[in-house]
Amino acid sequence: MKLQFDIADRLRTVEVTRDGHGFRVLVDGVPRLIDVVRVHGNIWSLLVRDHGESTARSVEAVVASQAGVDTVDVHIDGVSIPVLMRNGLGRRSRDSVSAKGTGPQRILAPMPGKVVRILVKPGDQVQTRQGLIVVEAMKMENELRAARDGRVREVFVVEGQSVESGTPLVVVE
Amino acid sequence: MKLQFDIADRLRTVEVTRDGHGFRVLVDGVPRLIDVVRVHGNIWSLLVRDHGESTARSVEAVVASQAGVDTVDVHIDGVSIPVLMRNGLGRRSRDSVSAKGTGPQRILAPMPGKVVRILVKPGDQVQTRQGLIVVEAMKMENELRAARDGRVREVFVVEGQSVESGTPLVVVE
Amino acid sequence: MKKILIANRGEIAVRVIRACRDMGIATVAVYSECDRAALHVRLADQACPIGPNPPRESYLRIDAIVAAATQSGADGVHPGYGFLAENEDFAAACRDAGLIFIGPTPEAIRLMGSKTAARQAAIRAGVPVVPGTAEPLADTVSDAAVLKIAEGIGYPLMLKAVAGGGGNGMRMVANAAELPNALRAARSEAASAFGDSAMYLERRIMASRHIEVQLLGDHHGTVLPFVERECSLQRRHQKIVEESPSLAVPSGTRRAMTAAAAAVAKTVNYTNAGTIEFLLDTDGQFYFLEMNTRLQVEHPITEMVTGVDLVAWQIRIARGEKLTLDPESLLAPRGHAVECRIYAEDPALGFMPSPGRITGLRVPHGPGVRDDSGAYEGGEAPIFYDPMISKLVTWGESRPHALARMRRALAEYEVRGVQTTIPFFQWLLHDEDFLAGRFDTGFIDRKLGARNGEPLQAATAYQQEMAAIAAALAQVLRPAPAPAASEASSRWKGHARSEALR
Amino acid sequence: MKKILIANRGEIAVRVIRACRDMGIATVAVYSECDRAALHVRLADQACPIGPNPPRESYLRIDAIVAAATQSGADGVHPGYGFLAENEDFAAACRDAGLIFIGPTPEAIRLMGSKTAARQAAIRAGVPVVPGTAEPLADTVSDAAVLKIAEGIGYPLMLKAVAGGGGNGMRMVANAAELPNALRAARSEAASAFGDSAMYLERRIMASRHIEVQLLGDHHGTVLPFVERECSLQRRHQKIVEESPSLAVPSGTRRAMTAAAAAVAKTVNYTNAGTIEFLLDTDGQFYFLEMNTRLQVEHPITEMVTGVDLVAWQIRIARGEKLTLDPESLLAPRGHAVECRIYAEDPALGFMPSPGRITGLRVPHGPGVRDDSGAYEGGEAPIFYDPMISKLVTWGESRPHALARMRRALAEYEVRGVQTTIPFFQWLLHDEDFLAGRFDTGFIDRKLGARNGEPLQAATAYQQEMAAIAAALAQVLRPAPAPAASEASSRWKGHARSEALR
Repeated sequence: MKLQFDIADRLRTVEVTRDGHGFRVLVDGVPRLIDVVRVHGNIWSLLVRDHGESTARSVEAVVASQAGVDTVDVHIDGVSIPVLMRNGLGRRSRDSVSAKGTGPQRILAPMPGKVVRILVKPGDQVQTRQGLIVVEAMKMENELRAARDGRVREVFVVEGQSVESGTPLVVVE
Repeated sequence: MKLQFDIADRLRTVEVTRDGHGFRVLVDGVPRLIDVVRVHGNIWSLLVRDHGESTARSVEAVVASQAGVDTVDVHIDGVSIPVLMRNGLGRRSRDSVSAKGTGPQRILAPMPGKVVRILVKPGDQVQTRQGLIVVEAMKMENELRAARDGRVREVFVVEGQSVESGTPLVVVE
Repeated sequence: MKKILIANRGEIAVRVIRACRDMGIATVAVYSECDRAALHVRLADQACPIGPNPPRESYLRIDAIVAAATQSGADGVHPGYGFLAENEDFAAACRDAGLIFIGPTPEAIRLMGSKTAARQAAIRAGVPVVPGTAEPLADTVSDAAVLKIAEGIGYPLMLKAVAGGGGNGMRMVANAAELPNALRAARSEAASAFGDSAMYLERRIMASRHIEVQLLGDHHGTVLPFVERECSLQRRHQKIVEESPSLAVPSGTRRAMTAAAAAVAKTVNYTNAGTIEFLLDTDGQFYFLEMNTRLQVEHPITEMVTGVDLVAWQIRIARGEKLTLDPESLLAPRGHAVECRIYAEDPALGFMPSPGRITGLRVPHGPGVRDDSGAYEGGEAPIFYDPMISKLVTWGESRPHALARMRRALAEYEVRGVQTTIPFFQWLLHDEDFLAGRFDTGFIDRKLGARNGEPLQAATAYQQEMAAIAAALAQVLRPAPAPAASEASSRWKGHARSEALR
Repeated sequence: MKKILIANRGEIAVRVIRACRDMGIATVAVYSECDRAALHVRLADQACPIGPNPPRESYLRIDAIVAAATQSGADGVHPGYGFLAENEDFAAACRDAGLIFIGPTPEAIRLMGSKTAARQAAIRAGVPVVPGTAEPLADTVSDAAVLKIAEGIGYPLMLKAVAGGGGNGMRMVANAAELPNALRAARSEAASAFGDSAMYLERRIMASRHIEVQLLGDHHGTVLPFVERECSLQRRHQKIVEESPSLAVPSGTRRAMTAAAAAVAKTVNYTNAGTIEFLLDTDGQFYFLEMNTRLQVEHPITEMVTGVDLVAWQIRIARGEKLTLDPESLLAPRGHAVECRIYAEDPALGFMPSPGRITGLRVPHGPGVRDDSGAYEGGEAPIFYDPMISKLVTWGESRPHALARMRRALAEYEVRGVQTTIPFFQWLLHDEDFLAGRFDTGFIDRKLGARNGEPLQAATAYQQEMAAIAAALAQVLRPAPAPAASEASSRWKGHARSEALR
């Protein structure tokens, strides 16, 4: 079986074939022998042997998927690694991290909370790291800032409004 | 809704009616108000108010059921309480604890293991607490004994045989 | 005392319940709507609802909590930290209702809770203080007036809520231009957190350390100080790593500082647990900063190096017992302890709160590890309260040993469903300056600033390849049509299949 | 040492991995088939399969384990306890393969591993011993010959495996009639557990306590004893509760006993960790019983009262470091520690092993609690090995404090899917004689015998009613057609429904 993933903006091709007690896996052509067992829930234990190695490395991976989302979060050694499945039909997660890049910046609420102050209005010129809006959650005020210079195109919320995680707040172009 | 259970060989009738934010529950006619919420999996949190009480007692209960078994094990304060549902269609669990009573004693393997020695043969007269069979599991030899005086009717296993939990070993009548 | 109501939630409510259990005392939990299934509610003997989720409608409601205590037949009330712990009206309401408030008197709370009055007490005790405003600045004082006072003190300065604590309602102000915005934000935070927006100003001592001294005072005139805690590691004025003892406190300074702390407390006839915070400058001079008239979040590190159960002693003191601890042993730490406050915050998004459901949890164990937490699998990190998931504490024979165990424990810790600050601590615990003890209160913000948003924790190439392999094998072995639907059943299938393949 | 292979499984393998992590040393786990997903395999850096489930085909296979160590590039081997820990051939095989065996020399293992040779060493060191056989009795010695020797020693007597430990291959024999059966059973157990069925006989000292002294010896001639452990609480000669210090050991006896232990060890140039077991009679006289040439199961209680990491020191000694611990502090316990060995056994069925899958697990936390365990949710308590689930250890300022914390921790512990000995400990921790420290090695068996099979833990009427209510509400709120099928989905449904009803 051949699968394709995007990890850290790089395409990875994984080929899986059964091999005796485990699997032979090629990642971008590099072969490894994997003994895999499901520990419990979405926790997997991999014993990984590189070509020529006699002793396997022990890797525990949590593969957390969400219905309708093509990105699975794989936790390894406490590091969370988003893996996007190519050809998936669901939506990508982590849309809120759209701060980088060159298109318009959509500022989304990163957590549920209350809008306590709006610092800009449509048409304002803003500079990199300028505060746009303040959202209060968990007793703390969190100021959301512009990632780049630009002009405020739209403000979707009003002060005092409660917002869910992912609610669009401001667009800067 | 009206339900009947056997707990510690006593019939319990439980009537459940919704009541505002929680339930009104009668156990053998004694009324209580219960606020219930499922914590996770089969862990439930009950807040229990007896008639006239202003403050609820907090009771955490684990209700562990098995497919096809009419007995659920309820854990409360670390005590495991088998609750048999009347009118259920499945089998009762804990058959192995059939030592008490007056019928024939069916000695079942209480755990998976290996039969290392059979100490009786069909027809033998045995006395209370006399050893019948020795099963080895977890590095320990465990001697299963007769609960009452009787005569060995049948021996189902041979020495060296591996047995699963619940395998009938000996019947004493 | 036979029954104690805990006027708090989360890990500290659990901590107090455990101390009560150790002492054979019954417990009553209180809870807001979203805390109905919380661990503190389930571990307590009894539980009372006290209102909706916003703190002001539940955990800050003095009337509801006192009523719950009275109705449940409690004879004592433990306030934990935060919420009403430093509210004199609450302490007085308990007293008026015939309940023992497990903490200082309302009078001591009022006196030491006012930063300006506390400064006066320190001055009376002969303890040096940081230059600052003598009187609180109410909400009504204009920006212009505050700016004028600030000029007299000099920049940079600290803006602090009179009723404050825990970094809320606190701002560093570098120059006059920043003052108005900072003042507004701090007042708003203080009003929301403490119901009191009064402020005061204080000169900022640069490159200083934040060192604090735990105290216990009984009702028989004894006040005992404990070996200091090092609390300089703060992010935006919020402590995130604490340790005891401090590398920056030689034994002479320890003697002087703990004696000064006890002297301040004695000046006001202080009883029960309290903590005196000091700034320590690079010359080894210390300044009284403020007193916290309650149990501190970071109290476990003191417990680890002295063996004293501070919560148990709070209760013993409240019921009139004499302090029978050996004063010398409290100043002679055994080994070293460190605490990391693990929050539901995403270090990759500027420590933005990351509330949500905890779908998986593996807590570290083994020698020298203590985890104080109210989190559980299936539970929520709610948006209404402090986003703390756990206080992870390790003890070691030496500081390097304690830090090594912290690294080990963090590697075993797994929280799924929400982002946490664990990656931040893993990064910090490899920082050479931190390991060498070279830091001050600005350390974390400077270090994070210097990273310029670069992720704290980038997956290595090997980890990325392993992630690809794990994702692929999980798909091969578990072609679940609806991933959220049938965890239990597919688990066994997956297990059986992988077994069959072996 | 850069990489250590742990020749063991379960909690002790996890314990050793944690010590290695604290020291920055890489780890290699070994595993039998059923342990493929075990915690020790997942926590280690590398892992090697060593064979099928029966110990003789995996954890007792010297060749397979030495090969695994060599192939993985390990330079040290830690044997844990049990399995090959006291096997001189294994220690020698490691040495021959150029691996550092983290334990005593093969010579010391042979000498002290033979109960009869160990007795001679004790006699040479001037330490009193219990009367018994001078030479081991091989499998070939007839029942009649053994009966004759037994008559010379007198009944009641103890039958013990020469290679034994941990209660395996040990039997109390009250009279001559019981001897043949007991001999057969003990030989069979010993053969299966240690591969050696040789026995010896010893007079049984009545109403005695089992007290042991932990030792560390370095390669520079230093042997240091630690404050004693009280190990009298045994069921069928298997320790189940240990504490340190012992109530029965006054400071004079502690001096004499620890000095005697060190003297025995020095006689044989003992290195690394070891333990000398003594019987203490009601007159305060102690007798050398045997030496365990390995880390003990109950080592954590010594760690809790002295602050010393014994496993870390085993490794440091093995790599040639000098013992730099303060001898006096090792004999001056700080507070009190107690350990309960939680087994997958059903106390209601005469402590019958209760293997199976652990479907739910809640581990206690909080001040003074340490849980050393290899168990996890979804894991198995396998039938092939020791059925231990956890070593639960608590520490307190005093014995009552430590015991109170143990009660609290046991109440928080929840193991679902298998029966455990937790109810037994809950019963024991309310026994007046135990609480007063009035016990000897026969205490548990007598107490249990006196109960005559009455259940240790009967649900109260209130608990039964609550069980009825919980069962009813679970049915009302979760009408799951196939209970095992859809835990995840029905969870949310159940939650949503109960929320809607509130």
